[in-house]
Amino acid sequence: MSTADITAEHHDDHHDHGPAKGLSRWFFTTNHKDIGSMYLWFSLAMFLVGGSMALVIRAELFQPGLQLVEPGFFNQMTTMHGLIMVFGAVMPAFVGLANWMVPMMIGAPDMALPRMNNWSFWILPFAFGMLLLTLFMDGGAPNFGWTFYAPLSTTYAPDSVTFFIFAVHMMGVSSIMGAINIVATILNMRAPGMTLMKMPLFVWTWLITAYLLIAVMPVLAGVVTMMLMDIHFGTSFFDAAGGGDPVLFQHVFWFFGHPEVYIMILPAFGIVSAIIPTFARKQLFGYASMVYATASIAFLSFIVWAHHMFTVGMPLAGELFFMFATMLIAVPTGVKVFNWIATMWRGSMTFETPMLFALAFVILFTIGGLSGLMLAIAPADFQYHDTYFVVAHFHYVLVPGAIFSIMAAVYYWLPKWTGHQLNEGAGKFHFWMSFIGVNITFFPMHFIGLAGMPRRIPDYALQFADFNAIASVGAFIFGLSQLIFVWNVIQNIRSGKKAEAKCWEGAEGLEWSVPSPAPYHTFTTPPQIEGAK
Amino acid sequence: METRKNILRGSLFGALTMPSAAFAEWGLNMPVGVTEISRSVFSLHMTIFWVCVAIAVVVFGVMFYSMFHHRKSRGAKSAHFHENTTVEVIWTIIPVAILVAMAVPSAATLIEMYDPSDAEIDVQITGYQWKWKYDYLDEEVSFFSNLSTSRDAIYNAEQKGENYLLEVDKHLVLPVDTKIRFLLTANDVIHSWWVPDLAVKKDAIPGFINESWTIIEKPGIYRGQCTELCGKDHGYMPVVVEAVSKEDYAAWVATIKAEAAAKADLAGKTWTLDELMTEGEQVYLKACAACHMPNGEGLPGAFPALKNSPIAVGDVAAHIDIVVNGKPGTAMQAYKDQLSAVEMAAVITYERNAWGNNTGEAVTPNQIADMSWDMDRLMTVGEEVYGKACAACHQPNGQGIPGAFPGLVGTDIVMGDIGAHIDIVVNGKAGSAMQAFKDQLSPEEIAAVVTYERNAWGNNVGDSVKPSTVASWNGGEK
Amino acid sequence: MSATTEYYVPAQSRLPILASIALFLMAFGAGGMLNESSYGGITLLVGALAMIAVVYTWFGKVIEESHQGLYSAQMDRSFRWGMSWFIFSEVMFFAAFFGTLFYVRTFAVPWLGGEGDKGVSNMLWEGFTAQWPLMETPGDKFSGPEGIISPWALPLVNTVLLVTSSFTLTFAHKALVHGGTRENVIKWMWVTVALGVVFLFCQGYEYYEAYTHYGLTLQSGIYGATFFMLTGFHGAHVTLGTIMMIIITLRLMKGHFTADNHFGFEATAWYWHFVDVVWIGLFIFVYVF
Amino acid sequence: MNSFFSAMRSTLSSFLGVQSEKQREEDFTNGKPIHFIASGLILAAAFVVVVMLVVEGVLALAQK
Repeated sequence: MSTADITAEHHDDHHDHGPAKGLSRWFFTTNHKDIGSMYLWFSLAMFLVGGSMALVIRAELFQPGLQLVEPGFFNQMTTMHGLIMVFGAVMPAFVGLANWMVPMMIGAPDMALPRMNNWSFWILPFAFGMLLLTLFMDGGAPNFGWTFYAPLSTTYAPDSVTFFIFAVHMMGVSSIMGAINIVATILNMRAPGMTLMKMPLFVWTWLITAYLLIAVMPVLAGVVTMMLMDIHFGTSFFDAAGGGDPVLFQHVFWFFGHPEVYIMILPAFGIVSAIIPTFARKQLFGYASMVYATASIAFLSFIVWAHHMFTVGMPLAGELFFMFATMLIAVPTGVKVFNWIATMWRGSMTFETPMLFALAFVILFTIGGLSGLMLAIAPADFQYHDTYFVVAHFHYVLVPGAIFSIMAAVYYWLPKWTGHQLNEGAGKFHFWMSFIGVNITFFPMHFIGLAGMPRRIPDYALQFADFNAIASVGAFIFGLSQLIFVWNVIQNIRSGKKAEAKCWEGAEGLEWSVPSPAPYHTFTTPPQIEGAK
Repeated sequence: METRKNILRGSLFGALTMPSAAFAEWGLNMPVGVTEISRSVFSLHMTIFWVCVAIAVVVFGVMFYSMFHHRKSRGAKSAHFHENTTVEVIWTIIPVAILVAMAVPSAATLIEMYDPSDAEIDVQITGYQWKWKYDYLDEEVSFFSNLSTSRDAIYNAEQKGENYLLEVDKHLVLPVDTKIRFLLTANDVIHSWWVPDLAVKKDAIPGFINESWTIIEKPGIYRGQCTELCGKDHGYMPVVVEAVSKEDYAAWVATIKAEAAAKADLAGKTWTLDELMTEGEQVYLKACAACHMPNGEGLPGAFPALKNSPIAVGDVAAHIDIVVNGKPGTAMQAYKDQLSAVEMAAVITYERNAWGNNTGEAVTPNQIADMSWDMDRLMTVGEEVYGKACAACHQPNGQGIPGAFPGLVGTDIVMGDIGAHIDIVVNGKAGSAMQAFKDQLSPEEIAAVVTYERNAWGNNVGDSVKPSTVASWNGGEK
Repeated sequence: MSATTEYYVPAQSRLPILASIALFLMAFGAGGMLNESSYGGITLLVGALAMIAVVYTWFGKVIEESHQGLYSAQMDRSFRWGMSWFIFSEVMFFAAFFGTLFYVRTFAVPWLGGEGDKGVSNMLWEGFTAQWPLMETPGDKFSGPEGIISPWALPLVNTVLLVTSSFTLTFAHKALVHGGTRENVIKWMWVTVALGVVFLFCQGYEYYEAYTHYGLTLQSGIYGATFFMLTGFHGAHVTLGTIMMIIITLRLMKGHFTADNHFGFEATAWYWHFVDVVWIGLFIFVYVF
Repeated sequence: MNSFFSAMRSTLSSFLGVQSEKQREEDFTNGKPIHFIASGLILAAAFVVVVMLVVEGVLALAQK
């Protein structure tokens, strides 16, 4: 490594240089905006890959019987779809948004640890490259579901599980470093006067999300390590013959997994809390209670994990504890929804693309939240568990929840990134196609679930046929409409009317005080913060 | 009366959620079911559902009102309020109250579900990849239940029947109005046993037992499926419960026991290669084809091929061993608990002769039966048989009574040629007190006692006799 | 609140992507090796060497930048936040294994032995009774250990060693901050390193004893599995901590670190104290109870 | 000590997600972070204990 990287001129004006030319800009960058962009592009690529897998699944499920793929491959598709969407699409998208926006929102020159930031990103393409490589290995890719319950994922797994385990380790390393960077940035890099309670909610939600990541990603690393030991070193963590317990896997996994699902929704709360006030032209209602509710949801997420396992035969006391604790999550979540609606109340609303996505988020996420409340009722959950009702529930919170919030965020901040005004026509077309597609896909799943269709099956009994066909049609509408999004983003980068610094009338916050597109380096000297947040 | 009210309430809720009769056929909602528990669950489900609907109507109502009236295009000017502690307290307390109201009946139902005491019938349910095994613990009745939908139906080569994927070869038959306790476990990976109409869903965990129970109130056939991803054919392991009257249940138990006895007799019959091949193909398609594929080519990397494989064309003993005992640490199960000796013999014969394997070897049920007779078992049973049939003359310590009955310790007959030893026990020794035991003892007993004699009292020859050798004994010529 | 001095944002660097490639080679090689493929070992080796080179260069660069005075007090705080949250993540990693130990002891083993809510499971394991340490496993697939390590022999010695090392490390720290001589700092550091090395030696000997004399192995059921998982990962952390301290001591000998600027020293010290605390937990829950 | 109890009060209200703007200003001008962290941990543990007691209570009722 040459030491020429550091030169004397950096002392004088090292923030003035623009981006490097060519590929080296992306490989070697330390700039939070470049890294944010890479995260977002990576996430988009994974979204399309994972989405294609979903379309394979939906195509097979269009009719009863086996038409396109064999059951073994079908299981690989459901597993990879889940893993890629969770770890490759949603999480990197939020990290990308944090990279772009957090320093700009708090008036920092960059992330706290810029080189480590680039490392966090570059691990991901390799980790997912390795994961995707398993598709071509003997025995195929992981086929035990994204929750990889032992012993299906240990004793009975294909050889490729070893690579899956190491890929998860790499993702964990990346996430933990990314989260540490965000925590350090938020706690240490705020401009003078940017007190904690003046931070935009997106920053707050990310701070709490980062804590969740640091707390639970190591637990995931722990559980996959135990799997590795059971597979290759003869331990008996998940084997009763040696005194272990397959259910132990599920406890450790969901201790990670439940906070993980909040990792995928808390930043979405922050995004929506930025967008709704902008387009309602009214200050966010109940800022403080929003912060507290987020913290409270994060805390509760650590003591409800076993509601994913009501049917494993826990002792009654455990069952009751997790049922009561889970039901309580409805309270802070409700507070958030009520606050958003109170923000709209007596506002002066307009409905640009970001707002449409944000409003759809509020409605559809609430539907997902309500079905979540139904799932919390343990006796009823015995009937819902592992059916399409659950599939409907978590897709409602993740697709029109997490994914719509990401779309909303991209549309909201795209002018700031590219310097071009949004193509509202294409944006709205994309929104309506997605909105219709999502509902056609996932709403019928509630019914097939209640009627008794288990999840993760490649073929089903005849009474589920009609709704499955509808869901498959919806999936293709939703999937194809994402191409409009891709087209729209690329068009916006290449051309479009010049956007102003504050391109949305009602927008507030430091990011709107810098020109559009945002200069390569922002806030090399800290801005002065006014009293308002 | 209470029951009727519940049904009424259930159907009322049902009617409200089913806009038309056609939808009812599609099954839009959770089934009300045929047990008290399933009705409580259904009513919990509908209550919470309507609570959610009510919340949604209020919340979205306010939201849509606001979206319509507080639009900029209608000239709305934004207000400036951004907090109101009273409202916030109210919308915190109301959800808490609703939740507490929901928690009470939920906890009550849950507690009831967790009480399997006083059951009249215990059924152990074991999940296998990919079938269920049912053991009626009080009746010594035990059988496997396999999917009976044909591969052709699955691959769209023939019309799909009404119960496509929800039909099995053997139903779990249960009496109505009887408390039945289920003991759930699994042989390989985690499965989950679910019958919606009974509102019973419980995971079957390998190495552990979960309890559940039901009292079915109405005769009928209730179908469900495995609900925990358990590998390739997770979608192909349905559950079918047939609830019958108590009398019919007793009759069914008697029939199935008679069938089992008849099947045991089949093992003694002489099987030709052709018969074994015909039977073997049936068994193969049911028990093996899911992994090793109907053409014997397996799935590369996941399940090995049998066509031309070292196991299927190599040493027959190794082949029998892997089928009988499975291969620990892999998906290959031990079939000794799942298939009868006849079925295993047939399927091994089939595998050794199908798809061009053509070894020409037929494996007999007796060879399979031998597998369960290892040295320990031969010695244990042998000692017992010896005490009953031989000790009177040859004495318990094998020393015999000099001049009357020869000793068996270190003598030629027990230390020397094994054929001669078998022969003297089977056919006796003409002109002596040594009887022919072939009519008194079963081949298994003879094999055991010969083995015992050759290894007890310091004889320690180390060899053993298999029952099949004895059964086919025709005077020493092999 | 942040200082007004300018924050140092490093220019482009090749290190992150090289580190990613090295990590990938290590992971891919390790996976290949465990699956018994021919390329596995060599790929892992290349990856590991590349990683060592990258880490060496990276730290070298940070030290160099620090010496050039590019880092402000704010940067120092960033490093501190980074290190403390990294240690927290390590705590959670161990928490997963401690959780496993508690779960197995409180629930799984008693259930298998016929006690508690799921005691009916004992039907499947006739003759198995719950006990801890688990000397007889429920199934034949695993055979239990013949003996276990007594806490009052080597483990107690190890406890004394590690606790003492925490003190000697603090003496070194005090000497550095409160104007002790550099020789004094270095002396206490070498003592600490020596204690760490002796600990590792004892631990290695204990493993040797466990494998050869007690039949206590990774394969001897859940007792062996949790024992080696917890003590093994702890041992790996002690190894890393010892290496870090050797490097810090060598840097001290080269004249690095001052009374007010010694983040590298402190980070290592934090890490060492964390490793020490984990050991106390291990000693109590793995060995004694 | 007084400020510790006021931190407890604020943490409790944060658990409910309701807090007035005035009290919040007060917290962030006069509160000490350590008090909030301590009270957060204490109340979190207390919360878990309360839910466990409720479960015990329900089970005791069910036994009758």
